[in-house]
Amino acid sequence: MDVALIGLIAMPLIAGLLSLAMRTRRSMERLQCAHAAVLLVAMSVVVMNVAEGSVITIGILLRADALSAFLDLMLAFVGATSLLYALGYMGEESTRGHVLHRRYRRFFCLFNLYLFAMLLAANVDNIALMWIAIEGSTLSAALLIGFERTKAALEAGWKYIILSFVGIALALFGTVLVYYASEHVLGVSMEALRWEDLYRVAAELNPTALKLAFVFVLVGYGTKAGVAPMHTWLPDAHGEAPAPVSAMLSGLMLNLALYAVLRFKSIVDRAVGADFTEPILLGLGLLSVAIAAIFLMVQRDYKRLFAYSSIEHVGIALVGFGIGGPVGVFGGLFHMFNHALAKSTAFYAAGMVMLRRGHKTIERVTGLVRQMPLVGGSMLLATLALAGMPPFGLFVSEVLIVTGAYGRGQWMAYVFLGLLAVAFATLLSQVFRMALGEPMEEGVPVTDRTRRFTASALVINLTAMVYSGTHMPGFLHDLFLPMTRLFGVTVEIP
Amino acid sequence: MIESIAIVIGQAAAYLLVAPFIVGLIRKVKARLQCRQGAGVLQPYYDLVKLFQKDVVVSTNTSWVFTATPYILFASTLAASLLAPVFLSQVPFNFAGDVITVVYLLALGTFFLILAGLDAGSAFGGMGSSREAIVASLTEPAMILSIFAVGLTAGSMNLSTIVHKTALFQEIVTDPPPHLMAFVALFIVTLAETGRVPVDNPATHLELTMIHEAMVLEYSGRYLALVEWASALKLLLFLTLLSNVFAPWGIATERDPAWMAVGLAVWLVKVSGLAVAVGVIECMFAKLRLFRVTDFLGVAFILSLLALVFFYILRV
Amino acid sequence: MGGMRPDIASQMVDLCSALLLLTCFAIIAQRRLSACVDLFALQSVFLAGTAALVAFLTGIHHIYIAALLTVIIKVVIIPRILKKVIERLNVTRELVLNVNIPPSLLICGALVILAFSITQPIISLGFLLTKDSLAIALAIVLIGFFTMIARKKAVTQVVGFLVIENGLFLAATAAAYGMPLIVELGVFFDVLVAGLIIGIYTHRLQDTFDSVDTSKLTELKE
Amino acid sequence: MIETSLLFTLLGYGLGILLPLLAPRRPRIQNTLAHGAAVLGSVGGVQVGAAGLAADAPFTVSLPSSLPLLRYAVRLDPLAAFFVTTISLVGVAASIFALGYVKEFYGRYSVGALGALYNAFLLSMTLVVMADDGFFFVVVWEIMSLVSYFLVVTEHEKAEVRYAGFFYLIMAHVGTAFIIVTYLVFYQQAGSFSFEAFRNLSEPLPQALRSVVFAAALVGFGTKAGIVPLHVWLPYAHPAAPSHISALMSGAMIKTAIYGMVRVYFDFLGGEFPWWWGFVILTVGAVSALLGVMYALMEHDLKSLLAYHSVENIGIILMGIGAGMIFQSYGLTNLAALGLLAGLYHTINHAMFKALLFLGAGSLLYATHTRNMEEYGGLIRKMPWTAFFFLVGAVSISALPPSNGFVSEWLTFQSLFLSFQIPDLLMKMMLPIGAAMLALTGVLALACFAKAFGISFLAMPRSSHARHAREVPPAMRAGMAGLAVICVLLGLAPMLVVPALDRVTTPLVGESIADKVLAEGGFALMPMGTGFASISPPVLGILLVSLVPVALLLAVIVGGKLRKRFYKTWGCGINLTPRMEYTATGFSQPIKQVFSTIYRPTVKLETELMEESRYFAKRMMFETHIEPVFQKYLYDPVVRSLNAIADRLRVIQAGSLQLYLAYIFVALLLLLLWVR
Repeated sequence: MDVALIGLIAMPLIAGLLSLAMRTRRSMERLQCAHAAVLLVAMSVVVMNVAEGSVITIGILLRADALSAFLDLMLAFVGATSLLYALGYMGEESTRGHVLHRRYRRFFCLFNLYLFAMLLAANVDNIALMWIAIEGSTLSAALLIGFERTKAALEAGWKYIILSFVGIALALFGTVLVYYASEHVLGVSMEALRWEDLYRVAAELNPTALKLAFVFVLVGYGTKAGVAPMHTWLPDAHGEAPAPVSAMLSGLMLNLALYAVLRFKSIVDRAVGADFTEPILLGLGLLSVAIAAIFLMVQRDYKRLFAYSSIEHVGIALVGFGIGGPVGVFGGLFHMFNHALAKSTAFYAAGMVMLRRGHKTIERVTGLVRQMPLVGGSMLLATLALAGMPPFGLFVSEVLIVTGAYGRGQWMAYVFLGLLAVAFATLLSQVFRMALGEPMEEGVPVTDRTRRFTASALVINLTAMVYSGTHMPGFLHDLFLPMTRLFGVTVEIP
Repeated sequence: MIESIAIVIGQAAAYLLVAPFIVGLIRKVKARLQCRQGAGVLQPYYDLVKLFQKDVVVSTNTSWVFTATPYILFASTLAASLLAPVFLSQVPFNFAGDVITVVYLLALGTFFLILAGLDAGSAFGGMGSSREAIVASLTEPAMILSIFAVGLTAGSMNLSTIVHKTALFQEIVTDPPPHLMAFVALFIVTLAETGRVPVDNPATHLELTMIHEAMVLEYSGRYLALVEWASALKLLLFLTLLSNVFAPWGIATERDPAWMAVGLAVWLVKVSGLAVAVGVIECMFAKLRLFRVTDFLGVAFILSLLALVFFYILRV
Repeated sequence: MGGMRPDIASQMVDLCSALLLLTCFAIIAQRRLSACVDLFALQSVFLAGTAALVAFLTGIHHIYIAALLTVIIKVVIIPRILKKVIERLNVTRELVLNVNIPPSLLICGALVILAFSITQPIISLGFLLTKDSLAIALAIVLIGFFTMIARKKAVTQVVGFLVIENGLFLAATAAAYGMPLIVELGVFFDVLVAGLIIGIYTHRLQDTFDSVDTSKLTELKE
Repeated sequence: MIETSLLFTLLGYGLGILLPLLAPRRPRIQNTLAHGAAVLGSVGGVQVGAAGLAADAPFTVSLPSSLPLLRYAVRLDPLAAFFVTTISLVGVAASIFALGYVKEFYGRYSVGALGALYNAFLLSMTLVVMADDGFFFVVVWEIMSLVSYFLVVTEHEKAEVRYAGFFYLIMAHVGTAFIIVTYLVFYQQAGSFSFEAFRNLSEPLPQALRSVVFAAALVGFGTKAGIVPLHVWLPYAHPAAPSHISALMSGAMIKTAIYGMVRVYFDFLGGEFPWWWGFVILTVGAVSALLGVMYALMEHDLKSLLAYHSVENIGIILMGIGAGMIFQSYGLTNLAALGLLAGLYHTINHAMFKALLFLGAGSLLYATHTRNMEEYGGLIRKMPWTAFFFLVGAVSISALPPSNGFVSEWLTFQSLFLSFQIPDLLMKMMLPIGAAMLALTGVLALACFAKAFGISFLAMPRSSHARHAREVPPAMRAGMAGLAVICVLLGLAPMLVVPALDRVTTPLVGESIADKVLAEGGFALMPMGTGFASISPPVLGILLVSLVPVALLLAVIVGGKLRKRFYKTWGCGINLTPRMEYTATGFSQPIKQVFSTIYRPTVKLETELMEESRYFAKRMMFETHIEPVFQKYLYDPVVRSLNAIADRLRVIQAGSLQLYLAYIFVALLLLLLWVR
């Protein structure tokens, strides 16, 4: 199983370097498909093992407990489908001559490195190395966002770089503060940076230092998670990045950043008690939902639309963690998972529309269901899932979180429900306009070769969405118990 | 059982035979008040017979609804009148329906009459139907409330129970004011429902004013006869309600032939008196504009409401 | 303890970090772009000095490596890159300010006070030798951050960002006696790559917008 | 028994969902599979309902889910059984109808998807009324809304259909939010979402929370039921859907809301509430009934007209239930039972005749391809069967004796009149006023359906559509016939219906009143046996049927043999053309005049005179509208203000990097200060 974990993390790196050597599109497709397959296999081995209750540790560097495995699950699954999708998307771009083969190769190299950085961050057993890995992912993401060298793309990339570098810097300061506190218990050593040992001695760490550290970490990684008011880069980046990248950003990057925040939360809670972190998370969460709801209303660009919906959902998850308690924490985690699936699906569909119509203006898009049944349909379904409709998991998690909120105080629940309703209405009104009706422009249909990949990616995601919404798979179920215990609560699942 | 059947038949006969006479009486009274000789009170009977024997002209546009309506109208009106006591306070069909049933049975007739008015496809019929619809809809609430106000005093909504108890003063707790108001309200309703002045003018065929006549404009021969008879029946039914519900005294409370005969006579006197009153009113008032009718019926509604309120106020 | 009295040693460390802080103020007060870069280089020198001093006083040797790397990367390479950028992109040398200089200085003063007051409760944790460094580090981070807000040019934002980095480095080395070496290396690597990528981007920006005045980058908005 | 028929039902619907999607892409096959399966499923549903009504103890099944707090729990008590029966009966008829009706959609829309969604819709409705767990309820409820949304937007190339669907989904979702609040209040107390726990809470809810429950449930379920002023979506959504779907939505779906209210007020809260709850319900009911029918009168779109009548009838149902609640709060349990019984009776009646009427409207649409009444006319000769069934529906909904509508409205009248037993003077006076409003509603409904039937079916065809109409295929006729028969039976055989309903109300109110309501060996209804009032629908039926021959007899005796002559209608000397016929607009004109304060009609008249003489008009353009009061003054302002706010706040995302940095900086500083 160590092999599996190492393979899981190393595979993207290898694939990334290899992909620079790929001469033809076909060879690249072979490579990436193999890559995706390996990812899935390794991931399932890791997840299964962890689900049985074991914690995989390799040396002092790697450690996969339930939370990491949970991240691995999302990273590998969405990563794999987005690889498939990227093969289609970028392939189309290159056949249309928008992207030279050189850059086509570079794209996949960066794409895989990005995945590698994120997988590493999720499994490394060291707060500082995690920071380094996340910084690495930021760097590769920065290049991916500006990949299409349009003015807008460059601007988005620049803003992303500056904002997220600043954020990440603050996160490092927080990390240093934790180290500063921990080395007084564990001495100047590697141990002072390891989750394992931090959990062990958390209770003895200096509360004030941890509080300050948490603030820096929250603001820092929160910037990457797109938590309001640090969200401002997010719509630009998601809007301008190539669709596969947007999918990765929304589906994985945000969750990874949340993961980092959660890790620190679990330590800080042990030291100073949950009632320090929860109000902060709650406040920021509600703020994010509110801001997202408002901006969904005035949105004219469908990729930005989904970007804002990501902000909303990160907010919802934060509200869940802010509420705390079994219901809240479970709701938050479950929400992260389902959001990863739904949002990546939505961006896949959006990308296909982009390829077909060549623009991102909502007003000019209609009749998707008629014109491209699969794409239109999956966009509709994904949006309904994002809006919080059964039979999709986001509905369940939202109801759970509302239930928790009501426990915390009636009015919070009412406000939360109100915001959700507004977001629901605004998001759906925009997407229905696009999905239904008669198509008003023909656009350029994609080649069958492209469709093979994109369609399979869409179908796989959709199935996963419906499945996890109606019935939670056993291994996930087994992951959740230890995960929630990490936050000092135990959720009882029938 | 036989007895009951006999009584039912007798009651039906009474209604059917007296109805034309009432119409004739009203016409006579009007004529006299207009200083005319006027036709004899029996004229309506001759008219009916003549109409029954005449050929029927049916419009080619019409459907079976048009031909069925006269019979349905006649049947429903007669059925309704079987629920209201004439000479015997306890009618056999008492259990079969209360005042609401009466109202809705009449509504059934109105419904089909409206359809018939539309069926021929002439503008007159449509006009009549639409006006009939509005008038009918404005009268119902007043009617139900007013009878309810009276029904409360007798603790029942079944006409013959009301009549019976009132006649015998059984557990009756009556005060003049609500009774009077309800009476006036119901009287106004009567004028409206039976298409008398000032709501409608049975004597006119001027398309601007007519309501009921416009609806039945396409009818002829026996169909017309049935319709006319039914409307006469309706008028009589309302007058009977007015007389027997509000002042049932003299009506037979047991099945004793002599007494029933007396009851019949008393009833005849009462309804004739009311008929005269109707005739007088028809001469005193001019027909109202259609949209003034609302106010007129509004008065009826308010009165019945007040009757209700007073009933309770005087209880406390 | 190379035979030196702790209080003196700590005073020396404090002196160095204080100089770091002063250079921050100098950068804020500076109108000329190239001078800003020079000042950053100077600050990095002080930083390296502080690190070396800590390494010498505590005898934790890998901090020397950190100091060395600092000199190489932050004193030599990055300033040179920036200078090149400034030269080639013939950026107008006058800075464009969001906030004028006197208020900026006042704000920065406030930030320093804030930094001290926030860190005050946990200073006690710190090693006697470097007890004030944490506060100073925080102050530098905040001031760097403020610089990025107050200045419009892309290059100055980079400088601001690098100042933040310096603050972090100070915190890591002085306050916490340096992180494990591998971490240090990783951090340095990242900083380097970050510098490169920023360089690439400034190029592309220049090519497409023919200016690096970031206030022009306001196309993407609601 | 129940298990088997329940399994049968689920199997039927399940197959109905899967088969059409898996079947080859031939619409005919898909249609047969989908709606055939639906017929099976709904027949099973009827069995389930009947068995549930007959059963002595509630039937429960519960499967654990893998998600926290969620239990797939199902419970079939008499109340649920009653609604299952209602839904399934409509289901059977609509499915048979669909077998013919869906031919319209061949080639134009995906019949497979339509059929699958149709089955899903039926299934979700059945599960909604059977759910025994708050969470599960909300899930199926929301699925019901979603599926029906997709069915509504079947013809989504039409802009108005898209608007209707969107409006509907939003309203439905908002309603669901309120339902969630309702259940959350209970959850807080009970610590679980199971209805069992809701029913017997450890300690009863404090009054404040009970009021929250009341309000939330009223708004939440009221949105789905379409009570004024939450009804605005209904006249858009119901007509927009394919007609057999409209029949299901108006006939069955909005009844689930009634179910929800009864469940919450009588079952969960144990029927303990202050008098004003009942009064609010009663008032809401009366207002909905009156406004519903009034707006219906102004419609020329047959399906919108029927939709508004759903609002009206929901109002009537709520009047019965509201009266029941008032009695309940004064401890007059037997009267409470009567009111509830009246409401439920009207529920099933409305389900039947409204479904029948919508199917009739569907047939007209199928035959003429238009929904505009002004283009019908004379159809009684083209499509006699449809006409007859529609007439049955019209008579029933106008509550004319001896139809089922009459019986249930009569019971409602009684429960309102018997208010004189209430100790409180205000209520004594208010309920009869409610009765007056009910009377007004009834007659306006009569006028409306006289218009609907008369304009659509009688006189001359008003357009080529109507001229070329043909009778609809047998399957569609069969669907309508079934419902027509049920309507008549429900009217003539209350002695069968009342005891069944009594089984429903007894556990809710705690008193059985069947024997008190039925008299004369079941042939008469005499509420509370006090002889206050009584009717005997069967006798009335016999009376009417037997008096028609009497009339014939008289005619023959007096006039001898009937001699008919046919001639065209006299048109004042010129040939009568359809353009001279009275239109639907004209028919309802007086009513519009009389109630103009409510309609606020706007009239626009343009006359272009001839240049020769100003006494001759070249052309005249007349147009009149009635003001959509609720949208104009209630909904639009909300939307507008939200948009305005959003527009203001766009400056947040102004695009300036320094600004964005400043956000982070400020957030950081604030948090740092907060920590300190």
